[in-house]
Amino acid sequence: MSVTEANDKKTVSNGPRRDFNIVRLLLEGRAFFALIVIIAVFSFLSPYYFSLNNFLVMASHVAIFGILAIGMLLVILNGGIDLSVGSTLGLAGCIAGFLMQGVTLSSFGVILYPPVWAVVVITCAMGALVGAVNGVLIAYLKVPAFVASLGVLYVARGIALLMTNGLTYNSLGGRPELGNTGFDWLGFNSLGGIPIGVLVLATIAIICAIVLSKTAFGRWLYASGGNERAAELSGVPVKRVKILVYVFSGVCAAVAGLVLSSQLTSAGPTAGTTYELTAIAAVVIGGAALTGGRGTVRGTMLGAFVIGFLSDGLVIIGVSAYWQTVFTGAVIVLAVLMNSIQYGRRVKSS
Amino acid sequence: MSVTEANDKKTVSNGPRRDFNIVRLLLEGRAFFALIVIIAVFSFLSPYYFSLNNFLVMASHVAIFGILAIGMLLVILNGGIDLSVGSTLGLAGCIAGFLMQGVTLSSFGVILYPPVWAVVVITCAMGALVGAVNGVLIAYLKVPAFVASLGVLYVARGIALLMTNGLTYNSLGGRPELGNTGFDWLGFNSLGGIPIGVLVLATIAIICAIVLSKTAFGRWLYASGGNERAAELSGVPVKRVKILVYVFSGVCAAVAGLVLSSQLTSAGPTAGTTYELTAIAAVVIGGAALTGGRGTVRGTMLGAFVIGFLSDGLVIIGVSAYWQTVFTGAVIVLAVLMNSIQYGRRVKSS
Amino acid sequence: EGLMTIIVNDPSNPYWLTEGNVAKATAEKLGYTATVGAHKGDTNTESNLIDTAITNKSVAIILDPANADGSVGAVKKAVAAGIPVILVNAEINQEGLAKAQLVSNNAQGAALGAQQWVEAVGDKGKYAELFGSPSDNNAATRSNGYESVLTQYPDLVKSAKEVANWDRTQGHNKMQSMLQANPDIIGVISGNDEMALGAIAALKQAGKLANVKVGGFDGSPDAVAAIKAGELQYTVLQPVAVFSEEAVKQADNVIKTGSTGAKSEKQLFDCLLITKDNVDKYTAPFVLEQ
Amino acid sequence: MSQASQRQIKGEIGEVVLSAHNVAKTYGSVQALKGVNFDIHRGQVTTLFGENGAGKSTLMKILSGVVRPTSGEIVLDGQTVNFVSSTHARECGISIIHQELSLAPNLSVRDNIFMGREIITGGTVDFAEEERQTRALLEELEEDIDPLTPVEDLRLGQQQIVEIARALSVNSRILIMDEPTSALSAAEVEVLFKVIRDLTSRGVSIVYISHHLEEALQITNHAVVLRDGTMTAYAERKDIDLEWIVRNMVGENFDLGSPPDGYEMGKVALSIKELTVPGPSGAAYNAVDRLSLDVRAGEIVCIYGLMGAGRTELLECVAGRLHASGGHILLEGRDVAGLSIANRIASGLGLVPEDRQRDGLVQTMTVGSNLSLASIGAFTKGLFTSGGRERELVTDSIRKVHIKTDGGAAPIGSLSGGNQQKVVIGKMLATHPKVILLDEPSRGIDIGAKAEVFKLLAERAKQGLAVIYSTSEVAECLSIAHRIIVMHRGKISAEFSSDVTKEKIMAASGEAVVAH
Ligand SMILES: Nc1ncnc2c1ncn2[C@@H]1O[C@H](COP(=O)(O)OP(=O)(O)OP(=O)(O)O)[C@@H](O)[C@H]1O
Ligand SMILES: Nc1ncnc2c1ncn2[C@@H]1O[C@H](COP(=O)(O)OP(=O)(O)OP(=O)(O)O)[C@@H](O)[C@H]1O
Ligand SMILES: [Mg+2]
Ligand SMILES: [Mg+2]
Repeated sequence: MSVTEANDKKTVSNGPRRDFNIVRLLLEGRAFFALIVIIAVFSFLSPYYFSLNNFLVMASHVAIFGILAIGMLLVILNGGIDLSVGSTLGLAGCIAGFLMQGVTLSSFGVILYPPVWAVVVITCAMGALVGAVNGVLIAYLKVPAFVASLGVLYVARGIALLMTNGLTYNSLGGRPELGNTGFDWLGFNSLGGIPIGVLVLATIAIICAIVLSKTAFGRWLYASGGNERAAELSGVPVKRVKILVYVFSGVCAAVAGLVLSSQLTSAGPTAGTTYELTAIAAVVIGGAALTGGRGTVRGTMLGAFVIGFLSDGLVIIGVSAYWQTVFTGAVIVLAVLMNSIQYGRRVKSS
Repeated sequence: MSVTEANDKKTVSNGPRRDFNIVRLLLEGRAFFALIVIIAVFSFLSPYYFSLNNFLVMASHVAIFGILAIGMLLVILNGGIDLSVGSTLGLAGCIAGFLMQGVTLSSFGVILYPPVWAVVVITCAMGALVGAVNGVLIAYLKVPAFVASLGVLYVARGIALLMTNGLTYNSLGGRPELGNTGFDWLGFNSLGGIPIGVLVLATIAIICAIVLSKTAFGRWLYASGGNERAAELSGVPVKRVKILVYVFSGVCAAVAGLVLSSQLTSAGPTAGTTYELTAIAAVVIGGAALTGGRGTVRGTMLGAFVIGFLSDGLVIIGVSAYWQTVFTGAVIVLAVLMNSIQYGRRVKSS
Repeated sequence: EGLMTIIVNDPSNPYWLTEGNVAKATAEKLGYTATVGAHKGDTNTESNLIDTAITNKSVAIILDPANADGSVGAVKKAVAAGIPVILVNAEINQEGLAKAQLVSNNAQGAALGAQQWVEAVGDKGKYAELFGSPSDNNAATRSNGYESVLTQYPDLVKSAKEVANWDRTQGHNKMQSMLQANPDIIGVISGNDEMALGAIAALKQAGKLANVKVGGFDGSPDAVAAIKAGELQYTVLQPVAVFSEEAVKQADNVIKTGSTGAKSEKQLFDCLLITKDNVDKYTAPFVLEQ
Repeated sequence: MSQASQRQIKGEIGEVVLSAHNVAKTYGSVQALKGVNFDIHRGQVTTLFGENGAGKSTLMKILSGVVRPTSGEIVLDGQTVNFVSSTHARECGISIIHQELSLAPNLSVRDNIFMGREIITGGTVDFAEEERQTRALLEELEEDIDPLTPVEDLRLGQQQIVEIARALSVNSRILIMDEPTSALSAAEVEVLFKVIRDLTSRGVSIVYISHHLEEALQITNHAVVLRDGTMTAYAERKDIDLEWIVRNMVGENFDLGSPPDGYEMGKVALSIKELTVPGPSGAAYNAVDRLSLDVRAGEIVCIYGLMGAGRTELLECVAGRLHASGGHILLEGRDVAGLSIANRIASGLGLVPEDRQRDGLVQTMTVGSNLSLASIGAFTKGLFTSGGRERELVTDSIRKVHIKTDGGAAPIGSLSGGNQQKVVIGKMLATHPKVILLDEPSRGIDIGAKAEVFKLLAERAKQGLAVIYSTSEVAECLSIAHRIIVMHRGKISAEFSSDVTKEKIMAASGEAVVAH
């Protein structure tokens, strides 16, 4: 190769970086930008919006969707989709409620009151189980993710309804004499002024961000979402990654279910209906591609906050529920429109 | 090249046809098989199930989902997905209701009562418009179909709610003195004993089957669903095909909305919630691949009948609503499991 | 005077729409500003709405709780923030939190309806029941109310019962399927008007409306129109306009005097029957002139 | 252990490190391999020749643990081994460069090279170390790529280099290369060969597969020919030449034809004037830079150039897929600006794209539907298509283009690569074009199929078709073309008639002349 050519090549690979202009910056950080706009507009419209307290409250609302969205992000990075998270959330709440009420072992004639930590563990295990069902269907039985998780959506919801007979479990507070108090700690307490739900979200987000960027598993995930066959040929255990991702999504849904039912100190079988759509919307607004391999935890968090801060803001300024529906749809499309402009460029260049 | 080789190749490509055994037959016609099983089981469990009258009633329930599913089939053949059909159905009902109540032209001080045919035409045009919005977002602005139609889902639902202020339009019967009677004809009457809704479904299905198999458009659709880039280079107007497909899906949703509100002689803004999932399930049970390019009208019809006959059967034998949910999920997964076994084979051999 | 937050279930149902509208109008008449939110039966949404009400520094919350058990936490939160809560239309399973719980007497209404139903249908034959959303206490309360009256007639046989989730389309489809198994029923008793209207559409299609009598519950404008048309036998009017106005007034009392002025926390408002005979007195949605 | 291999170990041709004994593989009813014996010698290059579908890749996949044989055994250092996965084989010192690029486009070069075998320190991936090693590898391959560039931003040739770098990074004893150079420039190939010689001198064994026969002959020590899943010939380098390979591969000797003559060329069919096509978004150069070219009816023009010369952009712009930023394209004197791809096809201008899997074929459809896809109008009456007329058109195409298939109803996936390529060409010819553009029509197809494709084009040119094809192989320039255009950085750098020499062409392309 001649010297000129080598120089030329350098210019080429530097090329994309050179037009690092304002437009590009806005596009890259469009979720962030959207969030700023939302905060500015609502602070202007309502005197109550811009306060630490309100931000904490809104953040604790975001927590539920945010936890679901992180699980969903991993699934979407893998090139899949998990429609069953809403149902799993509902089912998790019911399982926790069921356990907190005491398990009657009829053959022994005793009622067992598992301590709260055991309830949490069992509930998460159940979430993992639901996720594993999804994972096995998708990874081994080759059912498309959309359909497998759609089926599981119905089945999990049905089981929750059957379990509770449609009723809501109440008084999850536990009783001191049974040694199972503390369930509402998750939802009601706060550490240093920050609600526990938000802390749970932050913990999960940080762990995931580290796993995605620093560990082999993270690279496997991006690789198998980007080109599954190539990943498999390079020795990435793609099936195991896939199952783990759905298991993780199930566990996230279970945790979200625990936080939610602890916030409400009750658990109903219909909780979480259509939350999967909100979670997907958060992930996509956060810049992830539904085709897999692209997306970050940071983006997803921003996406979740955009949706949460928007809908709470609309309620605070007193916009009717109908307009809220319209706005939500419009924001999803707009955010992703920007998104596709960004990727549109990339696709062309490849 | 040598004679042996030509012979060899022949044996090779004849291969797949040779193992045309019973298993394969069942898999090919698995939706049909599922339908037979369902009919047999319920006929055994209930003396009322196996009667012409019940089949007609069930068919008229299937009609709504079936019409949606045909529109969805075309979208899925094109490699897309349309989550907005349920909302469009609801919006269509509201538009029809609004028109049937008379349009007040305040500047002229008159109330216009459009005749029923005009109501039908305007409603379908509205459905086409919603579809066109989807189509433009997806084909020209490159928003992924899942997200674009998710956004439109919210917006259409919001508009329906805003339009009606949440209320249900009633008494769509029209009044003879205004010359706008006949709306309930669609839902109530029958020709030769067959409900009009079922006839509408049959008509749409037959037209679509012909279009798919006998026209250039059908060929274009399969080609652009199978490989959009190749289709484009072969002179297929892929963008136009895409937009048409979403427009058609919107029109199907509008027709389903008309049939439904005519059956109920009322139209509410929340009608059709989550129907998109049922429609997708029908298409997928019917053997279509969510990746595009594979699927038939016949299969989709069978899929719709499987779902409809199953859920009505469960009602007739008195299974609880919760078990119905569980069964629906299980049947979706099972049917698609068989499906993926079939394609699994095909993919391997190609 | 401050902001009053009104939270109803789902304004796409005229019943809750009226509830919200009446409360809002009353609050504005008393000099408050008011916003109406909707939780659509989801306890999480409800809890979020309560949080925003606290953020907005509402002076009072008028709440139609989403769930008898599930809404307790949300109410607790508002009370902890020092905002008086008045519950309307549905109860929660804990007393001493809300300043007042104003509900229609569903049991009384159901009994009233069932008696009228027997009058229309007769005391012999098979019938079907449409049941509301099982997560809602009212579904069971009404069903039990019907049961307690109808079991007094041993020749009335309930041959089918289906959950139709308060929804008209589901009422229609479930009715059609039930008719297949039970073509000879003589009556349908429904947990609310929407399901009843769906059933009527199905019966009309099957050409059986003349032989099958249908009864509803709620007193919605659609149901009233159906009574006028002779398709629905009766409906039980829930005095939603009355108690939501009363709720705002009591909230106003609490703000100004510290107490609601009513004797007890739970206040039952009797339901009224609307039949062909008094249907003309129905002057506005959910208002029956007496 | 057979006596035969015992003998080979002692022989002077080098110790056998890995061998396949009677390996057979069936896919459903397809017999890809029918009992093949194959030896790999320490520190030497073994080249595998064979037409498309002969089973070369299948054999390599078996040796590298990607697929498992139906029967037969694999012997590594005298021990029978059963590879359970490609990772297992890699641990045994065998790595492979796959024929189809297997990179994750969303990941950086570094991540692609180390994916699946991360360097872990303290529980997390040691990115700095990985980057250092990547840099060293790329330096060795004389390729100036930043290890953090996403692979999707690289051109095809660079992606292939990454693929090679990944295989090298494993430091394996046996390296299998399945067509590693299909997208490389001659200079890059030279670098690769240098690396290969270096590796073999260190005792690494190489298996090399290529359809560029002359190129392969430069480095090989042994040649093995596969045909229809059986080994038909084996010889050492000193005993073979090009003619030997071709004879053993396809049974007879092929040449790529000569420019058709004995007829008058017609008027100018396609005229390109000052055409400019912008580079990929953000690029500071034009992919095609004020290029002008006239092609007459019946003329065959070959466009030669290195990767990245802008041939694909030129042809795609003429076909209507890319937008020009300046200049005119005239088809028989009529400006085609503003015409869609469909309109251009209808007026007689069609493109056979470079990548047949991605741009040429609809995998979900049959051979027949693929063939008739571009000419639906020809068998549509009123609203409806006519099945009979379509069948006529399909059988006609299959016959004229010599596609080996048992009929139009066969799934497209059942055809071999060469026959798939003929389907794409047949599809365009069925539209009765006046001008046909073919972008590297010979990529990835064997020499027999290549010759057939060129023969077909020559025949059609005699009937008045204007043909423009691009190629990266000089030998193909010197076959049927009346005129050879050399492109370099978006411009025509030279133009030759058919009596030019290889060296002149390569010099004009800016490529160092490869010593033979
Ligand atoms: N996964 C598979 N399923 C079914 N058949 C296959 C599969 N892989 C390869 N084949 C068949 O096996 C035969 C040998 O294929 P292989 O890829 O080994 O050929 P090749 O010699 O590498 O050809 P090329 O030169 O085109 O790369 C072909 O007939 C091919 O169709
Ligand atoms: N003038 C140039 N300077 C630097 N890089 C260039 C130039 N032209 C093209 N490239 C690079 O080469 C890539 C490939 O270009 P293109 O596809 O036009 O090549 P081509 O001649 O068709 O080669 P092939 O078809 O063999 O891949 C471009 O995307 C770009 O990254
Ligand atoms: Mg190969
Ligand atoms: Mg090219």
